Amino acid sequence: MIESLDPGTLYPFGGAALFALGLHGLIRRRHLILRILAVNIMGSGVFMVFLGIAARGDAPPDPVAQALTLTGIVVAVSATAFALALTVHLARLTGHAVLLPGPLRTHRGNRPEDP
Amino acid sequence: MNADGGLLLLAILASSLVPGLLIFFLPEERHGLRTLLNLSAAGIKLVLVGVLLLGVQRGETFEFGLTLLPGVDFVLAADALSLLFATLSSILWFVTTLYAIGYLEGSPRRSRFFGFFSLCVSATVGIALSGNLITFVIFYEILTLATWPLVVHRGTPEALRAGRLYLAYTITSGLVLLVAVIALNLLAGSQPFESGGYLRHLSPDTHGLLQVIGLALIAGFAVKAALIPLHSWLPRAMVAPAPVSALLHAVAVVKAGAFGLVRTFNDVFGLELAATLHLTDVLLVLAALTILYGSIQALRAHDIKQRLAFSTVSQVSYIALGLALAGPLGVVGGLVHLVHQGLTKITLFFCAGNFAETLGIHEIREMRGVGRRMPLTMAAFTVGGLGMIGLPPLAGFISKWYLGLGALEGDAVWILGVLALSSLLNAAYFLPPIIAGWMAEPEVTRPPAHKTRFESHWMLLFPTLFVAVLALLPGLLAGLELSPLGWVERIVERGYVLVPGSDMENGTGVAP
Amino acid sequence: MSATIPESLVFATGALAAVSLGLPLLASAWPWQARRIGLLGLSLSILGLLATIGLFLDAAPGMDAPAVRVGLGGWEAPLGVTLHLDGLTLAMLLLNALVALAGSLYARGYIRGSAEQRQFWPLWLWLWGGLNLLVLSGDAFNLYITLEIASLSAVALVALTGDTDAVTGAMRYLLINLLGSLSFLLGAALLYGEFGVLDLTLLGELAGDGPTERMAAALMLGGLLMKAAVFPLHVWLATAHASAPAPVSGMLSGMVVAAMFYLILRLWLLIFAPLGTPALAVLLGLLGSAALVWGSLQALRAPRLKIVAAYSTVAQMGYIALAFPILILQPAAWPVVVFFAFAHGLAKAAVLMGAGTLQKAAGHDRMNALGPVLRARGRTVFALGLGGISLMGLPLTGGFLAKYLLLEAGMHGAADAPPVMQAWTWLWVVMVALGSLLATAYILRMVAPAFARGERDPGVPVSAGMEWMPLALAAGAAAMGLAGAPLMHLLEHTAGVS
Amino acid sequence: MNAALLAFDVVLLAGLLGVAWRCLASTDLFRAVVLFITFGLLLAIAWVRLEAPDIALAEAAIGAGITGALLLVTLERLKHIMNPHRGDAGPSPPPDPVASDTGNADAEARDARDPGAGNVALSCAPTPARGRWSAVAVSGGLALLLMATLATQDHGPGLQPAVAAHMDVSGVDHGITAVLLNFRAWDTLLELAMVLLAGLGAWSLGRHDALPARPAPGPVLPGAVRLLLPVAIVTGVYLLWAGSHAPGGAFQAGAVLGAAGILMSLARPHSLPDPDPRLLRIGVTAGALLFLALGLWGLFAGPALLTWPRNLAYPLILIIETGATLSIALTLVALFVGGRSPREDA
Repeated sequence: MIESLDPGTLYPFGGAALFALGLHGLIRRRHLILRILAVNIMGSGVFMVFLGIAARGDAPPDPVAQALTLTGIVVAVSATAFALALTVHLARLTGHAVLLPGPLRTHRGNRPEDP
Repeated sequence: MNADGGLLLLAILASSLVPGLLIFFLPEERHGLRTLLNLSAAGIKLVLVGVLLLGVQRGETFEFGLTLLPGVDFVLAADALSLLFATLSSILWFVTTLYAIGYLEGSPRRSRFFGFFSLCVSATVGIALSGNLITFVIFYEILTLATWPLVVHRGTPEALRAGRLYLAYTITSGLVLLVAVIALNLLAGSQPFESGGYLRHLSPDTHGLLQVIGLALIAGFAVKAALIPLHSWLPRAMVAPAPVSALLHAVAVVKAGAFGLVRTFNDVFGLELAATLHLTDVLLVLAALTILYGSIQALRAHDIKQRLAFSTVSQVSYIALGLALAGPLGVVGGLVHLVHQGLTKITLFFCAGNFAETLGIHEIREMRGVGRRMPLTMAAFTVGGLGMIGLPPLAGFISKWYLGLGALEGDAVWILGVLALSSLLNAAYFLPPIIAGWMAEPEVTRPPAHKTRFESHWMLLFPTLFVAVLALLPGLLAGLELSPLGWVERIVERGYVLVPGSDMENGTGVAP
Repeated sequence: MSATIPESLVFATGALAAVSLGLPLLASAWPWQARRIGLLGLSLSILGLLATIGLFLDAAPGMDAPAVRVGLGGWEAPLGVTLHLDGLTLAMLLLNALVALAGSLYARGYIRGSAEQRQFWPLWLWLWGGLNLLVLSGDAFNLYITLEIASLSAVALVALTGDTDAVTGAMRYLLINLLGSLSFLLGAALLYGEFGVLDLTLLGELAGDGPTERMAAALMLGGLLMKAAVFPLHVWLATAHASAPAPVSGMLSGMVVAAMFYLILRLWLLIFAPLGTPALAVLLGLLGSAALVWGSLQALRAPRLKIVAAYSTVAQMGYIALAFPILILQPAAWPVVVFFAFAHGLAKAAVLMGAGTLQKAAGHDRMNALGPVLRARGRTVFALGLGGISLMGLPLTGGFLAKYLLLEAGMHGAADAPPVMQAWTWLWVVMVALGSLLATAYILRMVAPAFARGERDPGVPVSAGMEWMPLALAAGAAAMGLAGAPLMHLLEHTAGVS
Repeated sequence: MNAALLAFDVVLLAGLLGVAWRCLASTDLFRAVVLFITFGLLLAIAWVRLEAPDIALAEAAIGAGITGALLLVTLERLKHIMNPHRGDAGPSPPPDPVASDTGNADAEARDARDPGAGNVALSCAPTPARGRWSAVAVSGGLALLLMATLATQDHGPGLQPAVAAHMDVSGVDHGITAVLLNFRAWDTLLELAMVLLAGLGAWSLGRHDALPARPAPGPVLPGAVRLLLPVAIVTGVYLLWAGSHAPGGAFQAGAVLGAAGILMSLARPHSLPDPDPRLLRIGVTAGALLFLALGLWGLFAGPALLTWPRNLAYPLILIIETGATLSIALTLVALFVGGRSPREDA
């Protein structure tokens, strides 16, 4: 039993848990910073699955899966950087960094410039 | 496929489509150019249809095909039946265009009006020339769309409401039609129209399904043909300008529905199969009820255009009735009424428009004594009204005569009663205004005609008189080979309409 | 490289990818000339694309491979990344190019003079190029990156107006995109774990209907459905699409959403087809039906023109979603997805850009006050109407062909299906018909004020491109009604179709 | 031995999950960010356990380092926006015509801006209880399904043998670099594009402002920077060069250089380096453009885009990596600084 639980088998489970945990945070939290962190934690979960897969078995680790993870991390940091910039931009416009549910003002049709 | 023939068919379509599109982009104030475009397009179409008529008479075939999707072909073809409709609509288009130019003089938005007007006629001619059911449905839907802007042209809330109702009815019916057509395509493949019906070759175990499809097709076409209970859009659509009413009632929309029934019964199912599946029975009952209902409603209407509208509801069902009788004489009656009703009803609408434009008359009771002020228009109205009643030797009589013979032939004697009752009702709602118009003393003093040389604007008067004469001729000259009756009889004789047990020797002998 | 794939096609595939990446790069480095780089490059690449289509159609009957597959760097799959070019790819590239070109010509006038002009063009080219690369990609991981490129540029473009709603919409759009992409990536990871390859074609050869495939399909297709705004994951769409600059709205509704469905279809055809079960069909059908009804009802009561158009996209995506349950019964019916994407792409871009023109002219797009400008701008109303006719699925437009195909496949499927599925399939057919009626109602809502009586006021003058491009796109949607056969011919040569 | 390692793995995973949970459940944003950085460092250890030192390096430098810096500066900006009158930690952001449009701020947001609450900008409302169980059911169910799938999965061979078989023709000695710059160079090129795009996106949102609320400009930071900068540059260059045969490479090197740049901009609060925006744009694009330009050779000479001639593979890869490193570093600094240069709109 213990023999079969090499890191390559164990860590993907952890990755799955992280992914689900991040999803939970993304659904439940409203503050944008927390939501962005949640997405990052989800991403880390995916990378953990990838790297776990790469390390499975007795062979040397799979460089392709590792390279994919590296690419993924860079893509994730790029997306995060942009998301943070957008958050600041939104906060400047609205005074807060919270995504509130429900339709926007314009959907209700009463824009401030309405006569 | 005949390449030249195909081009001729395309040219007939393009002769109104292209000017229509050009007119859209013409600045509003280019009246002269627009009129030139309109009239020359209508003229060119008449000439082209004439060429086609000669060609078909000589026995040439005309066909154009384009594959839209695998198994879905866009086919234009010309046979005698399509020419009957195409000729009628292109002649009436010419006249209506002239009338509309006069009618709308000085009103805004004419570019838009004439653009859609031309699209409408293109769609109608497309319907006439469709070579298979899917092509028919395509043009039928285009007709729906092109007519809507005309119905709402006045832009009043009432017009917009009428437009909504019109679209609700026609788009729904179009969907029913589309589903039925797709079902037919799955069952029998996309086949060209074939006199006697291409479905008769299918095995009897499909009959249950065919019955359902047939009912769907009847329901789909019944909306435009204004069969009850799907007619209520038509009286409401009377808010449109008079030329549009003429177009709806005589040239395009209602006729398209009726023509669709003709194609369904004759070229898709074949009358024999339709009778086997009891589709003719359904149509017969519907048509008879509509004839009576329309007449009664017309009697109750006090607005001239309302009365004419309900009269259309009633009269168009004669076409369906003729088909539903499923015998050669009945079919002759129905088909010839397609032409007769068109000419007669357009005369009446032109007159109504004339009264309204010149003297502001909208109600029946305002017609008292109008004959003194506008004798020519009133004469035309009289021709139309008497034609509708079916007074010999006017056109309406010939239709009713053949329908009556058809009823006897088809052992549906009760139809004679329907016809008689309908004629009585017709008389009851057309004779009073005619009598009042000629005989009664006017209630108000009308201004004399000092604006124009004639009793009304010449562009309103001349087309009216022209169609009145046209409405008069088919009855008077019914014996001629080139009269509508002669043409329809030849259609039936030559088997363009394949009637079960067709034996025209009996039929031709009884012409009056 | 299979010997029967001509060198010219291999070159063309690589060149399409290089141009799609190179132009945005050049425009990013030198945005002062980006508009010219964009228009010139876009026009040239449309020519190149048409040449490729010609080459492809000429070569395809003789090719023994179902698709042109180019191993980049000279490395074949599974080691390298492959580009994948077949009829389906070319059709989507064409749609993308047409919408992007029309949008570019439109944007010339729309964006001119604003401080964001310089920011707009590089991002616009990134969106266009990113979608091209997405469509060309044949590798699961590479698809993830292209998805991110396309969505990041789309989000930045949505936010560009700087309006509160636009930025809020962009934020929602970004979060849903990140979630969708990660879900997609996790699915790809599962597939890689089991099969050790990422190439879609190889995955298709190895995959069956095991648990990994099921889970991966749920993650990947679920992520894409989220990005495609399929009910009930559609909430973000209306905000994002309606508040973006008009050419961007057109591209988002016209192309970006369609690209997600393209990808769903691609994955389905190549990998997941064995997973088609009645339960899945019913689920997708219900989602599609709900989208159709809900989107239409929202479009019927939305207070702003662009929001009406955006909700109409939700409804129309319901149509595409409805194609999938039918596709499970009738595998041969898959081109209906492309027909819908094509017809909807052109028509919806026309409607949204037309709405943008009216918005610029009137200074707002509130439905209850648009009458005067609608009455004065016949050309734009004509574009809205013609595009609308295609959305309703009336003849003779691309939308009609799509609806015809869908109804035909549905009825055919219903006739052959087992009794349980028969009832469901008839329900889908009824929903398609109902959707057309609802579409008629909301299109009428857009267009009817133009025919009402009242004052006329053309508002602020707009550029020629803003006036003519919606019309050109609508005319394209209509012309597609006659081009069904060539498109079908192109789609015959698609990988994964037996 | 195995049992000890297993225990370590289990504890590490539990720690990761715990930190992630606390991070996401936090009502204090600063705390959440610190926990997230901790999470990143723990991840780096996990990557080492999974025999992925390259990724561990990247995680520490990029995942924890750069992301952490970006998160912290974002928090500073948010604080500044929400409490504009508190303190005077720098020039106020440029007036934004739309920024005053806060008319409909909802209750939650109003709470967040309550001026009496001091540092309240960095706190956020606790998660409402409503809908808790459905969210738990969704994410828990997903986790269970994923684990079940992973447990029943057949273990594919992976591509390790294929990579090993082609190492001799890849031009480099390190597997990951071979994959990144040769076998799957297309992915890497698009990834560079993605970094660039993030920068372009941030620029499109507006002009940059001076960094608010910097650490007080004491003697420590400039001194540290003076010491750290050369070290960072040397480390970066080493990582870049090492990438061809050992853990390291363009992205890690870029991250280190970027971090150096960020430090530098932090140390000089009142005079941000403001290079000619045209040069800056060329700088951030150059890496990807160079990559693509060299790759075009293969398009014309065959067999396909991004093919390196075998004997030139190593120098080409090194050139590309150098370009990529510089562009990445520049972009990361630009992202840290925020919006575009005001000179660009001139």
